[in-house]
Parts: sequence; structure tokens; C-alpha cells
Amino acid sequence: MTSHLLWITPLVPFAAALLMLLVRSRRALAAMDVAISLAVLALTVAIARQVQVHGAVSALGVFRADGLAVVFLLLVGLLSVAVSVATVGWMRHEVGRGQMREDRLHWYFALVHAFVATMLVTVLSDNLGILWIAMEGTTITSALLVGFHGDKHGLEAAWKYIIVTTIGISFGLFGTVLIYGAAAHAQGGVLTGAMNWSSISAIAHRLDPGIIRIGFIFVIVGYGTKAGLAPVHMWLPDAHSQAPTPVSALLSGALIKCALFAIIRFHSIALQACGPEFSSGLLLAFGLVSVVVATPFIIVQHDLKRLLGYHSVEHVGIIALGLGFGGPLGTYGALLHVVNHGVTKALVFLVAGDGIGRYGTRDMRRMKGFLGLAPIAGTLLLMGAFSLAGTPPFSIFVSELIVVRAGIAGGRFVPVAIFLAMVVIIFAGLIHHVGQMAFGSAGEGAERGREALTPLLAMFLLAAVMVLLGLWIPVRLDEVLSAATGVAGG
Amino acid sequence: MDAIIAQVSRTLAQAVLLVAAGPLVTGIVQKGKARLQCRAGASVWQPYRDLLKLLRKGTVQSDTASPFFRAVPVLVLAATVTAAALVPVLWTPGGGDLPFGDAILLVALLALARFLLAVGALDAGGAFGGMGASREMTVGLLVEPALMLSVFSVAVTGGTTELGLLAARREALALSWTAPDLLALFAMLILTLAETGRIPVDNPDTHLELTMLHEGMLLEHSGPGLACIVLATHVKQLVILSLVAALFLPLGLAQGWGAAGLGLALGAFALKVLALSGFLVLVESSYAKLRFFRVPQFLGLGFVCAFLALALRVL
Amino acid sequence: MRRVAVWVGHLSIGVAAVLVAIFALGFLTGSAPAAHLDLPRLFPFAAMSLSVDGLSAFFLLVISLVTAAAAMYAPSYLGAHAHAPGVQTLALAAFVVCMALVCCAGDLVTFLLAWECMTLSSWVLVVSDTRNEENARAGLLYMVVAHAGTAALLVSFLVLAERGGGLDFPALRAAAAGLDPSTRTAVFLLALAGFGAKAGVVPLHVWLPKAHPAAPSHASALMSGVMLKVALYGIFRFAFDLLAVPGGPLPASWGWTVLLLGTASAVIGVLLALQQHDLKRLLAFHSVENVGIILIGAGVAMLLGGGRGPAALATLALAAALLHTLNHAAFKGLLFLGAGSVLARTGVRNMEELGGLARRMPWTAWLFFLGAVAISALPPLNGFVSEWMTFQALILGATRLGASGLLAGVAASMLALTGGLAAACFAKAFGVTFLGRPRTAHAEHATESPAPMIAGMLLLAVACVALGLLPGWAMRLLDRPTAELLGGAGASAAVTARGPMILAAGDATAGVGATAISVTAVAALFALLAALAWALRGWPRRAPRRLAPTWTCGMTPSARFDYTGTGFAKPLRLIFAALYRPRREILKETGPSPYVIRRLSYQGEVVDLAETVLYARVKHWIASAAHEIRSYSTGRIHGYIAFVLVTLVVCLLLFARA
Amino acid sequence: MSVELATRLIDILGGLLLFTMLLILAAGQLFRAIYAVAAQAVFLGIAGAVLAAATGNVDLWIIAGITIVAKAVLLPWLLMVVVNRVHISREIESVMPASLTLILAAGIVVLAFHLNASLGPVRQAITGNALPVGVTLILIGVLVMASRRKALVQMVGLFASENGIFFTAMAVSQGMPLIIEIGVILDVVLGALVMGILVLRVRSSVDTDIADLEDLRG
Repeated sequence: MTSHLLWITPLVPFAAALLMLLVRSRRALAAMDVAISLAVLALTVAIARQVQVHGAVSALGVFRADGLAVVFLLLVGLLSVAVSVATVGWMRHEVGRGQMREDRLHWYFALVHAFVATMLVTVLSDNLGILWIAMEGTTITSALLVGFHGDKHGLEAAWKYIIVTTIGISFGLFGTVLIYGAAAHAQGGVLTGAMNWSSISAIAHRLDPGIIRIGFIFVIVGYGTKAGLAPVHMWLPDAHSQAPTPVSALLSGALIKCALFAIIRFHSIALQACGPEFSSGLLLAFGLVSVVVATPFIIVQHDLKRLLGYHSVEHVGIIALGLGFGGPLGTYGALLHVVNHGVTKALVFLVAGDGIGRYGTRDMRRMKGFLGLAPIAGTLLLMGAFSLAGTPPFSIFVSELIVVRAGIAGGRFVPVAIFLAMVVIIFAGLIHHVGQMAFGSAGEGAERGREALTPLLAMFLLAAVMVLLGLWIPVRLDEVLSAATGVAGG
Repeated sequence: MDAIIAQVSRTLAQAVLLVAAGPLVTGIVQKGKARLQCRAGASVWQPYRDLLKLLRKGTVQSDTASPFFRAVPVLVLAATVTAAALVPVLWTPGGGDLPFGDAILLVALLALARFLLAVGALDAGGAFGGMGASREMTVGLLVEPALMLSVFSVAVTGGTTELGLLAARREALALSWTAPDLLALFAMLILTLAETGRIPVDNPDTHLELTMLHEGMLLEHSGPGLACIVLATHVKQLVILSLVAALFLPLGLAQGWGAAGLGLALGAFALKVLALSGFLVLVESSYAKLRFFRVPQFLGLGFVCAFLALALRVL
Repeated sequence: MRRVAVWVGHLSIGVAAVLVAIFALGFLTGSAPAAHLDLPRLFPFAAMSLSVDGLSAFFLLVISLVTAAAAMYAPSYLGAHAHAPGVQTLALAAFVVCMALVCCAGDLVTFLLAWECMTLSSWVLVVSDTRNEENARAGLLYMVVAHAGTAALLVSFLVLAERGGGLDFPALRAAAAGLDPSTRTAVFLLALAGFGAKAGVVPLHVWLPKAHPAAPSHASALMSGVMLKVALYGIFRFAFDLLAVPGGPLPASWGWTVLLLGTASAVIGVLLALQQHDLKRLLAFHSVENVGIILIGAGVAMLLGGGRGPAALATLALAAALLHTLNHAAFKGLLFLGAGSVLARTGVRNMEELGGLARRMPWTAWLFFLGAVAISALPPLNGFVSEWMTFQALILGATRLGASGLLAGVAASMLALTGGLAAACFAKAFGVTFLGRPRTAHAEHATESPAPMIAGMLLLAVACVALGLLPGWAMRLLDRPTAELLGGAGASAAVTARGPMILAAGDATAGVGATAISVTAVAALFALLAALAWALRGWPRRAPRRLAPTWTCGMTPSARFDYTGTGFAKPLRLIFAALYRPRREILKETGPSPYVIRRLSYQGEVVDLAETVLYARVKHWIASAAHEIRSYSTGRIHGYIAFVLVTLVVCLLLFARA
Repeated sequence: MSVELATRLIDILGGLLLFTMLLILAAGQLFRAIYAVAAQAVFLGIAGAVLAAATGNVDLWIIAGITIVAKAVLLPWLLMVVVNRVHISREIESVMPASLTLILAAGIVVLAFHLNASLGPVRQAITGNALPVGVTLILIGVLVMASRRKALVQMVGLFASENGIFFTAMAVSQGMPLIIEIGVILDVVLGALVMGILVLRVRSSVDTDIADLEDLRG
């Protein structure tokens, strides 16, 4: 069933990006930014409804949206709307403080929309080559965004980001080549659409396990670097802490998930090709290492954004653990965690950005009395922190519960024990840092300005989704997730 | 219904008996001590005269005291006399429909009396009241576990902590003493010294502020209030002696209500109390008062004996 | 406007509590079957439901009793002492609702959600004074220990859920039936750790004395009086219901673990409480002690239950534990509200700065005194009744347990020691705070609390006196829980066989040996004799009463002469020095000659061993390990690239071969 | 062009590629490294031509042409522009002792060929030794990036490892679809452009080599 929405959706933000290069006034740019994001969200919802009605839809032989893609599409759409709404108020504040130069605003908005466009192509692409090209596109656009402030730390972060992720992605490309070779060999050299994931996964059980194993290792190390799996995660805290706040929210919320999307695609192939133990075992190993490695850095961290960066590493680890535990339960929990973490991390980054704007410093030890300074943002920060740490009324607890249940169902008690121990230690570290920030009385240096409306609006939107998913998984979302589990579970 | 009335009247009668006999026992002990120290000593009825004198005198009360101070003497006397009603003296109190005479309830009532006394002492607001209260409570809480252990070691044989049933059951054994009984008795005797505030633990005769435990708490009371508390002290001493007698020498408890039976029981009770007060006199005359922070070791000895008694009984 | 909102909020909480109490009473005394209510399917993987049986109804009663009192008490307390009263009212409402939900949760997901929301809402109450950083640290420790407990619970629940297939309690029950002994013990120990962390059992109690005093007093009353009980509900639910061995006794090791933990908690809790000067910290430590006493009762019930000992004794032990739960909720709530009213009127929690309040706050003083007598397990009141039943269970049980009966005997003597220590502690607390001369201006100008606060305290005081004088009727409330958990006849059959006025432990007919007391009769006798003594004192004629200064060796008496709390507890500090490890420093400023002391300052400190040995060391170890690992991450990009390369090569070597 | 001849030619070209890789590893001067990468790109183009002749797939001709234009001419020119603008010392300092990098390179070659041996019949899908050579080029390229201090040398290492990928990609049965190859090359060029901009901006603002910045840590 072909649907032209598939190639229109990424085209809209890309065209908008080019258009924005010509516009100069901040107000117009902000308006366009919000309008385009709303359009993207509408398109993604339309695609989601189409997929639900007709099953997988494809277009131009290169794009394809199935159950799995829909989950990531909705996440990217939702986050781009939230971020663009928040950018309106944030940008006015930043320009006022001189952090952002008026003349380079159009570059900023253009790059953000190009970044969103490349993410959409990544998620929508059926052809694994196109997926790689779009992934490389996201790296380039986001590298420029990370280094947008132009200060020493920003450029250093951008350099590390682009070098390490480009190496990672080139490993991913080599893995794709190997898997493509195996697919071509299995079809006796016939070239009909061998690059498409749908055709490869159709013949996956006939592929030669030896080369798929090497290919998958290249893919998981490659795209794992992009996703921030430990021990190849080190660029992530640098990049996420130096990028402007809305970009950090998009990086942590959406980009990491697209890399995981690619890993899930190859995971479903490897599952059929070399049996469930191999790829699940690798994912489990990487997931556990990520959670363990992130813990010490979270406990003794002083920089707020680096703390959130390391927290992203931990949550990517949890998603990998979910996939590693496998079975319909584990995969369902991992996918739910993708959505939950995307929403929560974006919220906490926006609130952190607001806090850093007020205190003018990133060092948590000097950011005291945030609740007294900005009561609404302070409460949201506490809610976000508790959600990240996995306390029940919020969404992340539900997905962690499912992942742990899958772990115990799979009889893997040691990983579960290690995972829970690390989660408790991270809980202590995170709540300690955030508690220090929220309570006490604010120093005189802090800016007591009124809390801007639009960032609050975006934060309320994200907080609402976070609390809603914590207490109730709507039937429609459940269907989407189950469909995705079917596709990913293999 | 009339059985209950009869039982209550009997209990009240026993309480009156103990209240009357209380000061007499103290008089006998003082007389015994005086005789051992080769001096004549006051007459045996002296405590009664002191009480009457106090009752007639006026009250001098501290200006900072609150209503508690006035309520404490009354409540202390009431608690102690209620405890007196529970101890099997001439007959087993728990016989009728209403069960009286449980050991734990008895110990708890004495603890209530001690608690009220301590609170009263703190109310007057001087240093001595506080010091007396603090030391009395400390000694009290060290005595209680050992007391409980020795009562349990006896209770384990009878399968109940009701003194009446215990006494009846042990009477059937008729003086067949085993090692646990001896150890438990020895522990109880040590604890009796502490509970009644006798020499090794506390000196009842002194008024030197720094050394007195029990007396320290009475410092601020005067007139009828002081009379109530002194009477309560006498009754408490008799209650404890009769508790020891009931647990370890249960002979001569009257079965029926015939005059002969009661007379015999009264005689047996008098003998038992005399023997125990003789023990008190001997200890008071031959030992010196321990330094306060050596008292825990002394009571520790009692605790270990009670523990051994229970261990031998159970194992 | 905000005051009206606060009043309405608390009024609605109070009304709801009364309704729940009526429902619980009706349910406990009636014979309606276990009520079951299916909640809408919030989560696709779990059917959420609520089910109320005897045990949950009893705990609902406990919750509603203290909540009603706290709801009456709170508005006027918040008025004088509030930080964001609106938020506190909401948090209090959420806290109470979550506690009720935990007790009637019918399945795993509802239980865990309600459990953590209870923790979160009580955390909001603890840190409600946002400017005070001490509260934030207390709140943090509280959350971390609670979260670790929940993690343990999660694993134990899910291990059961896996075997049973479903997530609701009947499925868990079925799964537990088929469990092999070692897994069953592992699951029980995990659940015990999880619930113990929340109930404040000794090694995991460190958060309790820090968190409870930080909350506003009515919230502390709820947290100490009720939240600990909800954790104990969990232990009862797991030990007697979910993991019950069908038709056989529970493993002996469980009973002994719970008994020893209970004894340790009781003794260490009260010993540490003795050395506290902060009124609310003292009460919080006492919660640890009373949880210990309840666990002793539960331990004996687990040992004697299921046919290993006589059924009547097991029922007695369980009835003792449950009754003490209700009693503790009543008098601990009363004491915390009393301490709160002192804090509200004087703004000071430290005993050493109070004194002489009895004359200025008569109502609070008398009610606090009543609570003190109750908690010290002294006869006329309810503390004594449940402790007496626990004693009987221990002693009569000891005869049944053969050689290990000695351990039960020692536990009984430790219980007696705890009773004594509690009496000493509250003599100090009541005496130093309310009696003697006011030591500071705060105490000097204190006035009586407003009527609603007194009303709240009065409700709990009446509950204490009623439970103390008429325990027979309370036994009827315990019928259903004890019958459901241990099978056999309910509590009233075992304990009030000889009529409601008499408490009989064990039954003479079955040759088990029996002790009986009639607390009501003894109380009546006590009242009669008190009247007689009062008459005796006033009999000859109205003796003239003269006021004179207290005797202080002739010097003019001042507040400095009064005995301080530290002084009162000094003998015990020396006797139990091994546990306290007391540390003190005395600075002397001497005048011209060394014998003329111009200024003397004393600074003493008692250490909570569990905190220093266990927590400080673990925290230090984790922090140093973290610093160690963090030092490895140099900022150099070559390190980053090298890691990518090494990871790839290692994976290829390890995983590539077939 | 018969298949055996093509396979032998590919093996020879594979050997030459490995040789150029060792040149980069041993290069002391920046210019030598850049010329080595250019040479590597030329050999890659020739391999593309050989495969195009062997399989008769027209797309491979186009790909070979684009590879030579983009990789052999455009990228080295870009690097030279950056080097002249940046006027830093042309020396290549190393983070690890030189002997260690050579031992590691040898280890990588052994690993690659061992992996290739463990593969089953699927080896025929990739003509000749393209697979092990590709793996070797990638890993040594990354090794160069990890061991050399300067940013520019890291860019050279990156292009070398991407050449390895291309060599294997072209050798896969009929080669990758055209648009994919063009897209990949376009991305590589764009990436190089952005890296060049970053290096120049740091050089102008802070005047230290971007690879030496190490403030973001812990």
C-alpha cells in the first residue's frame, strides 16, 4: 500500500529549513518554527493512523513505515513541537542576554529543521543505505548546532562529537555492507531491492550466520556509539552539555532513539539469522555496562547538563537491557521506555536550561533555592528528577517494571540484581543533586525574573504526557506498541 | 453476682490487712537493725506514730509545682494498694469469677507507682528531685528484666503467671526444691533489696542529698501527701516480701474460709514475713552502700542467676 | 481565602476518615465476604483491582482513626506554622488515600503504585519547609531507603508473579503454594527487607528519626502512627497470607528472624530514644521500638502458627501484634500531636529549652501525660494490655518450643527491659518538658493551644482509655483478621472466652495453661482506692497549704537548678556506653586561679551505631569508588577513539566465532 | 574479463591499498600522509574499474569515476587548503610510541584474516580478499586517528577507513546500488567540509589544535 505522506513528511521541514535561511526577523522565524513543527506532528499522526488501518505502507521503493517506525515518528513529532514551542520564549531570553547573536538566528532555525528532517528520513527509510546517509546527515547538522555558540568548549564538544560518531557510523555502514553482501549471496546474486530492510528480513532465516554475526557486531558498536551505549558513550555528556538547551533536548530525546531504531532494525534481522542468544546477549552486555558505567559519573557530577547526559547513557542502557531480555515483554518494555525517556529527558533538559539561564552557571553546588526562585519550574524539575529516577506515579517506573519483569521471566537474576542496585544508587545521586538545587535559599546572584510563558507551556505539555503515561497507557498507544513489538521481536 | 461481691470484699479485706501490716514490718526491720547494732532503737510501732503525725501536719508546697504534684501521692498510694490486693497472702485471690493476682500486672502496677513518683519529683523543680528520679528509674529498669525472668522460671512449671494457681500447684509439690528454684530465689532476694531500696543499692535512713535514691523523690512532699507516699513505701515493701513468699514458699495458704484455716494461714504468713525481714536486717547491717555505678554489676548478678534458673528449667 | 481552603480540605479528609472507619467497623464486626472491586484497565499487561478482607479492614480502621484526629488537628496547626499550606493539604490527602489504597490493593501493580505514591507524598510533607536544608537531606535519605526497599519488593513480587502467571494476589497465592522452600525463603527475606526498610526495623531505621520530625506534627503523627503500620501490613500479608505453606507451619527460621529483629529493634530503638533532646526525634525512635514489639508478637505467631504450637496461642500472639498496632497508632499519634502543640505554641522542639508548661498548657500536659503512661505500658491504659498479651504469648509459647523456649524467655526479659526504658524515657520527656521551671522565654510565654488541636488529641486519648479499659470489645474487631490469617477460631474465642471483661491467655481445658486478668476490674479497684486515699489525705480537716520556694540548699532557686534531660539520661549513658559510644568535650574558662570557673560549656554527643558503622561506611565506599572511576576519564579525544576501537576488537574476538 | 583475472587483480589492488595504509601509519610529515590518502583513492578507483569490467555493471564505472574525482582530488585539495590556512608545524606527533602502533597494526591484520577464514561459503559473495582488506583498512584508519595528536591527521585516518569500506562495498557481488554510493560519497565530502570549518574556527579563535582541547572531562 503506497502512501505519499512518507516522502512529504521529511520534505516539509527540509523545505522550511531552506526557506528560513532567507528570513531575518526573530518573530517570523519563531512563528514558522512552531507552524512547521505542528505540521510535522500532524503528518506523523496521519501516517500512524494509515499504518494502523493498512499495516506497513511504503513509497518510492525507499521509504516504508511499519509499526516500529510509527513509535519513533510520533516521538520525534511530539518532541519537535515541544522544543519549538519552548524555543520561542527561550530564544527571546537568550537574545536578550546576548548569548545568541541576532544575525545568526536564521542559521540556527534552519539547522534545527534540517536536523528534524534527517531524523524523519532515518526513521522512515526502508533502504538501509538511505538510513545510513540520513544518520550521517543528522550527525553533520547536529554537530554544527552543538558548536553553534562558537565558544572554546562548544567547538571542542562539536569536534569530539563529529569525529567519534562519524567513526561509529562508518562501522555501521560496513556492517550494512556485510549484511547486504550476505543477502545478495542468499538470493544467488539477484539484485531486486536487496538493500531494503523488508526484503532482507523476509529472507533473514536463510542468511549465513557467520557474516551476519560480524556485521551485527559492526552495527551494534557503530550505531551504539551514536546511541551512547557505554563504553563508547564518552562524547555524549560533552555534546549534550555544550549544545543550546532546545538542541540538547532534541539530541537526548530524539536523536539517541533514532540510533536505537537502527540497532532494533538489525537486531530483528540477526534474531532470525543467528538465533536469539547472540544479538540479545550482546545487547544485554552493552545495556548492563552502560548502566554500571553511568552510575559513578552521576554520583560525583557537578555540572547539571553533564549529569543529564550521563543519565541518558543510563536510560539507553535500560532500553538495551529491555531488548536484551527479549521476548514480547522485554521488547514492549524497551519501546515504552523509548517514549517515556524521550518525553521526560526533554522536559528535564528544558527546565535545566531555564535554571542555568537564571543562575548563569552550570555548577549544581552554586544553584541553590531553585524552588524559591521559580516555583513552577522548580516543581517540574523535582517531578522530572523523580520520574528519571523511576518513582511510580511517573511513566519511567512502568517501563522499568516491565523490563525487570521480562528479566525475571527470562530467569536472568544476576543482571536484574545489578540493574536494580545501580538504579537505586543513581536514584540517590540524582535526588541528592536535584534536592541540593531545589531547596535552601537562592543566592543574590540569581535572576528572579518572571517565568516566561512559552517554555512553561512546553514543559506542561511534556509533564502532562509524563504523568499520563505513568498512570494509564491509552489503548491506541498500546496497539501501536504491540504492533512495533511484533515487528521488532521478530 | 453475689460471688463477685464476696470476692471483691475479700480482696479489699486483704488490701486493708496489708496496709495495716506494712508499717509494722518496717518497724520490725528497724528494731532488728538497732538490736544488731547493740542499741535499743525506736519501738516497733514508731512508723504508725510518724504517719499519724504527718497526717495532722499542714502542707508546705513548692511555688512552681503544677497540679500533678498534688495528684501524685494519691495515685502512688492507690497503685501500691491495688498491687497489694493482687498478691496471694492468706488465700488465692484469683479463685472467684474475676481473676486477680497476675504477676505481670503486679510488677506493672509497682512500675506505675515508681513512674508517678519520678514525675512528681521532677515537678518540684529542684536538683535533688531530678537526681532521685533519674537514679530510681535507672535502678527500676535494671530490676524489671531480672524480675520477669525469675517469675517466668517459676511460671514455666505451672504454665501460667497467675500467682494463685502457681501457689496452689507448687503446694502440691510440697517443698520439693530443685536447683532452678534456689537460683530463682537467690535472684529474687537480690532484686528485693533493690526494689525496697535497702542498703547495697540505696540507704533508706539517710538524708544526705547526694546518696539517697528513693528518699530524694520525697524531698518536696510534706504533710498528708508525704504520709500517703511513706505508707505506700511500707506497703510496697510488704507486697514484695509476700510476692517472694508466694512464689517460693507457698505453704499454709487457706483453702476454705473457716477460722482455723485463716488463723493457720495468718501464722504461716507472719512466719514467712519475719524470716524475710530477718534476711533484710542481716544484709542491711553487714554491707555498705555500693557506689551508684557499681549497682548495675550487682543487679547483673541477679539477672544472670534468673537467666540460669530459666535455662535449667527449660532445657 | 487560603485559610478557608485549608479548613475545607482538612474537613473533607476528616469526614472521609470517619466514613472509612464506619465501613471498616461494619466490615470487621459483620460477616460480609471479602469485598472485591475491579479498577478500569489502566495498563494492558495488568488487571488492577481492590480487595478488602479482614486484615485490610483492620488496617483501614487504624489509618482512619489517626487521620480523623490529624484532620481535626491540622488546620489550626498549619495556620501558625505553615509553609505553603495548600500544598501540604493536598499532600496530606494524597498520603492518606495512598495508604488506604496500599491496604486494599488487590494486585501487585496497584500495591506498588500506591506504595511509592505514599512515599512520594510523605516526602513532600517532610520537605515542605523548602528553605530548611536539613529537611532536604532528611527527605533524601528517606527516599533512598524507601526506594531501595521498593526495589527489593519489586523483585520478590515479580519472582512470585512469574511462577503464578498473573499479577493479582490470588495468582500470587497459587504460585507461592508451589514454591520450593529455598525460593520461598528468599522471596520472604526480600519482602522482609523491603517492608522492614519502610517499617524502620533496626538496621534500616536510620532514616526514621531524621525524616519524621522534619514533617509537620500531624504528618509526623500519621507517618509514625500509621505509615509504619502499612509496612507491617505488608509483612503480615506476605508471611501469613501470600507465602503461607498450605496446611503446614511456616519455616521456623522465619519466625526466629522476625522475633530477633523485633527484639533488637525494640531494645536499640528505646535505648537511642533515651538520649534524644529533640521531642519529635525521641518519639520517632520510639516508633522503632514499638515496631519491634509488634514484630515480636508476629514472630511468635509465625513460630506457633500452622500446627507447630497450639492454635489458641498462635491466635493470641497474632491478636497481641495487631492490637499493639492499633494501640501504638493511638498513643503515638497522641504524643506527636502533643509535641506538635508544644512546638506550635513555643516554636522550640528541644526539651532543654522548655519546662513548666504544665501550668501554662494544662490540657496538652494532661493529654501528653496520658500518652506517656500508655506508651510506657503501664496498667490502666492500652499499652499495657497489648504488651501483657505479648508477654503471655512469649511465656506460654516458650513452654511449647522446647529447648529454643529459652530464646523466647530472653526475648520476654528484653521486652520487660524495653518497658522499663520506655518508662524512664517518658518520665524524662514529660518531666523535663512540662514540669519544673520554664528554662527559656519561649516556655515562659507559652499559652494553651486552640480548641481544634485539643479536640484532635482528645479523640486519640479517648481511644487509648477505651482500648485500655475495655480490651474485650477490641477483641471482636480482631476476629476476622486472625481467623483469616491463622485459620481456626477468631481472637475473641481465644482471648475473651470467659466474657468480655476478662482477658484469658491460652485455655486451661487444652492443657495449655492459662492466665487471665480483668483489666477493667483492676482499674475499678484502682479508682476506688484512689478515691479512698484522696479522702484519707483530706480527712482530718482542710490542712492549711503554704507555698514556699523549692529547697535548693538555701540558694534562691532558678531554672538553672532544674535537672536537664542530659543529666536525667546520664546514668544510662554510662551503663550502655558500649552501644552509645558517648563522646563529650568540656571547655572550662577559669579566672585568675584554676579553681575559679568563669564559664563552662559542655558538648556531648551519642552516636547511632547503625548509622555510623553501616551507612557512613557504605556511603564513603561508593563515593570514593566513584571519584576513582571518574579520574580515569581524561578529556582527550584520543581516549574516546581508542575506546571505540578496543570495544570493536574485543567484541569481534569474543562474539564473532560461532 | 574473466572472474579469475578480476579476483587476482583485486588481490593485487588489496595489497597496494594495505601498503598505502602503512605509508600513512609511518608518515612523519603531514604532506606525505595526504599524498598517501590520494594514492589510496586512485587505487580504489582502479579497483572499481576492474570490477566494472568483470561484472559488466555500468553503475560501477560511474562510481569509479566519482571516487577518483571526489576522493583522490577534492578531499586532498580541501586538506591542503586547511593546512596552508592553519600554518602549524607540519610534523605528526604521536600519542603512543611508534613501535606500539606498528605492533597493533600487525595484530589487526592477523585478526582480519583470521575472521575471514572463519567465514563459511558466503566468502564468494565478495570477490577476492576484499573483506579482510576492508576490515584491516577500517581498523588501522581508526588506529591512526587514535594515536596521532593533530586534528588533520585524524581527518586523514577517517578518510582512509572510509576508503576501506568503499573497497569492500564495491567488491560485493554486483556492488551497491548507485544512489547509495553517490549519497555516501556526498556525505563524506560534507563531513570533511564541516570538520575543516571547525578546525579553522578553533584555530582563529583559540590558536591551539582542536584535538588538544581536553577541558570537558569527568
